[in-house]
Amino acid sequence: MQEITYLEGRALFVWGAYGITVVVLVLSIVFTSLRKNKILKEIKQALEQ
Amino acid sequence: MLNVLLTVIHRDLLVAFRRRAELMNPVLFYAIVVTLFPLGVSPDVSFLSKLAPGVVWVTALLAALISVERIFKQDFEDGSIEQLFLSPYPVSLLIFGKVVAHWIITGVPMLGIVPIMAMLLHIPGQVLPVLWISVLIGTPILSLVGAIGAALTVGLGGGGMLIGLLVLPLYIPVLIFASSAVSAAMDGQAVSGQLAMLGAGLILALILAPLAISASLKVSMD
Amino acid sequence: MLKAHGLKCVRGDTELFSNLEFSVKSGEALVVKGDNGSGKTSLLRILCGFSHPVEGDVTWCDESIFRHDSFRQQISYVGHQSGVKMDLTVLENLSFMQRLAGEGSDASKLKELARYVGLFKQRNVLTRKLSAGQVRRVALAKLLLEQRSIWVLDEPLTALDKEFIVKFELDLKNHLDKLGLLVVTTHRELKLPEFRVKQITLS
Amino acid sequence: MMWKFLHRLSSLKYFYEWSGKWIPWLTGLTIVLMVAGFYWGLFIAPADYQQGETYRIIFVHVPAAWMSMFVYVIMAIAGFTALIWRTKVSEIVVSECAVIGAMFTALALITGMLWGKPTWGTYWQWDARLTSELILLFLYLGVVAIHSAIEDSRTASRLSGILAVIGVINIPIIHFSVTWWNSLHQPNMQLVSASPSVHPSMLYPLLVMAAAFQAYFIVLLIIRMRNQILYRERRTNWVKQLLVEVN
Repeated sequence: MQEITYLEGRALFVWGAYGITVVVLVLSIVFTSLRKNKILKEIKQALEQ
Repeated sequence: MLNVLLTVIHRDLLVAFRRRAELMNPVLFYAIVVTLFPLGVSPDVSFLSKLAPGVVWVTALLAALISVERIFKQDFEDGSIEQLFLSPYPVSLLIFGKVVAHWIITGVPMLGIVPIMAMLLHIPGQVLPVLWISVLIGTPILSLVGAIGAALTVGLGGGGMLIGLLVLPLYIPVLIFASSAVSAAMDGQAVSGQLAMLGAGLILALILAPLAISASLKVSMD
Repeated sequence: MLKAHGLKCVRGDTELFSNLEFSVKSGEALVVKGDNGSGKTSLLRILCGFSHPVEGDVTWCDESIFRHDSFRQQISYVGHQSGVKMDLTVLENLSFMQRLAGEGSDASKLKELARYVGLFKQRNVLTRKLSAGQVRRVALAKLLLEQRSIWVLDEPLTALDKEFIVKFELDLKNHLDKLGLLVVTTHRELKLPEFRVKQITLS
Repeated sequence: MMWKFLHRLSSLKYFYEWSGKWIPWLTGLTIVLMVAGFYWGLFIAPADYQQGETYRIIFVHVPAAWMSMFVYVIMAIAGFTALIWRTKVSEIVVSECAVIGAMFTALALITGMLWGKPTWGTYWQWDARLTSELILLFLYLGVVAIHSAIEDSRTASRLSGILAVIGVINIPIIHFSVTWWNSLHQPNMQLVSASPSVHPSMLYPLLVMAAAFQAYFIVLLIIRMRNQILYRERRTNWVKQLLVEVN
């Protein structure tokens, strides 16, 4: 396990790159579904008026 | 067909000449930017002349960017753009006339001021012809492509930097080939390759730009 | 014959009008009534083919105007904005209109037209310096210059004085007599021969 | 048959329902591919003899770069159809692809910089590919800017359709001129290219990752489009009826 974390001192960059990718991909899905609820709430309010 | 083109060019130049103050803007802009660079960077001759082609062409790009919005803005506000669409002549031809008028106002003065810029930036004399040719071929592309950006944003009000963002990627090949043509000439190398690419760019712009502009105007007017 | 089928127009979120039907024959006038913001201008712009309706279609001789390229060349349109360049003189504006309409330059005709609209004295004055009514006259002069079969006018009478309105109504009548077609929006009453006028109101 | 299907698909309501069915399957596929790709790329694939471990970044950098161009082509095609046939669905595809494309391009740039630091010693290097990627980002931001500048989304998507079509013509030109310009200024530096003739053991994880990104793109596009459809059609009764069912 030690070998993976060290990766000849470049672990920071490799894990950094993968980390950022995962974060960006996951966040965009999360934001999109949050937006969906916001839209649904908005439409519902408009309906109630 | 040709004389309606000349009519549009004549009208636009007439409108521009009526506002004499604005006519001087491009030339002033070139002069200001070119004098700022040596002050900002360093007056050392060899360094400056290496930088000079890029400075000249970045200035041309910026001058085109800020002046291109004017092509359609006023016509859009006073409703004369609609009259262009109602004329029996193809719209792209009339729009081409307007772009030529814009080029005459911004591009041609640059041709005039090129020797002064070259002097200020220590560009050697024998390179001047290449600089002239590159300006002659390059600036029409800037006007044509810039007009596409103007047509896209004319309906939006705050055109401003949006045109810059839209048009920047399209200006980059022009910047690359034009400034490298001049720097190649300064090193005594052959420049025909770069100028040929610029010429190809010009032909491409001449054919595609009017179509893109009339399409964008139709959508902006919707 | 200009016909509209089920026209619907939406601006932003508000629906201006929907399934609007009408038909206008040559020699007839369509007067569009409706208060401000009811979509009168949008309707006129759709008829000129400048903008597309959300639903429905407009046909000229049973062919959709959006595919019928030469349709637009038969229209003279005077909208809210005058369509006239403020930095040019009256004569320069008229000569540009003349060349744009493809009739070649004929200075005497322009002078005569300027006199007809009562701007002969001001013919070499910058349009910027004229009053709103005078600018309107320059814009309306285009109708007589181009002699096109379809006139689409958006509030043509604004800022015009009584005396010119009477003369202008006469021109409209002649246009209808020559089997021209007229679509106009107006707040003031237009004295036109009753049997030729159709009226629609946009709510 | 194909044409009829495409035509039916152009109606928002039908597209909304049709795409709804696909989302669970596609999400599952994306997750599987992502996990497989990550694991394969990070742990199983051998380190590159020249660059050592940093080489693993290409399993993320290259697919993101491929996607940034692929999404632009999709956007241009949708833009073209929006212009010619005015189909509503293709207009929505244009606006959503712009955001997703910008995301992929930014991702490719960031991972490119992270790859550059150990290899070149600096985060940013005016390398031909990175520069073209940066200009592509500006192209995307142009489309996104048009969409945020105009409220009426129909005109916005048609304008960005034109911009997308112009952009597609421009991408090869940019690529050529930047590569030519790059070779002009750095003829001597031995360029370690991000994907040399790739050894199979490295090619397969790369393909798996590319497929994972592809599936991800489709899922994200569908979800974003459904949001946009709900927003645009909020006045129609099929949306109101849908809402009644939801809560």
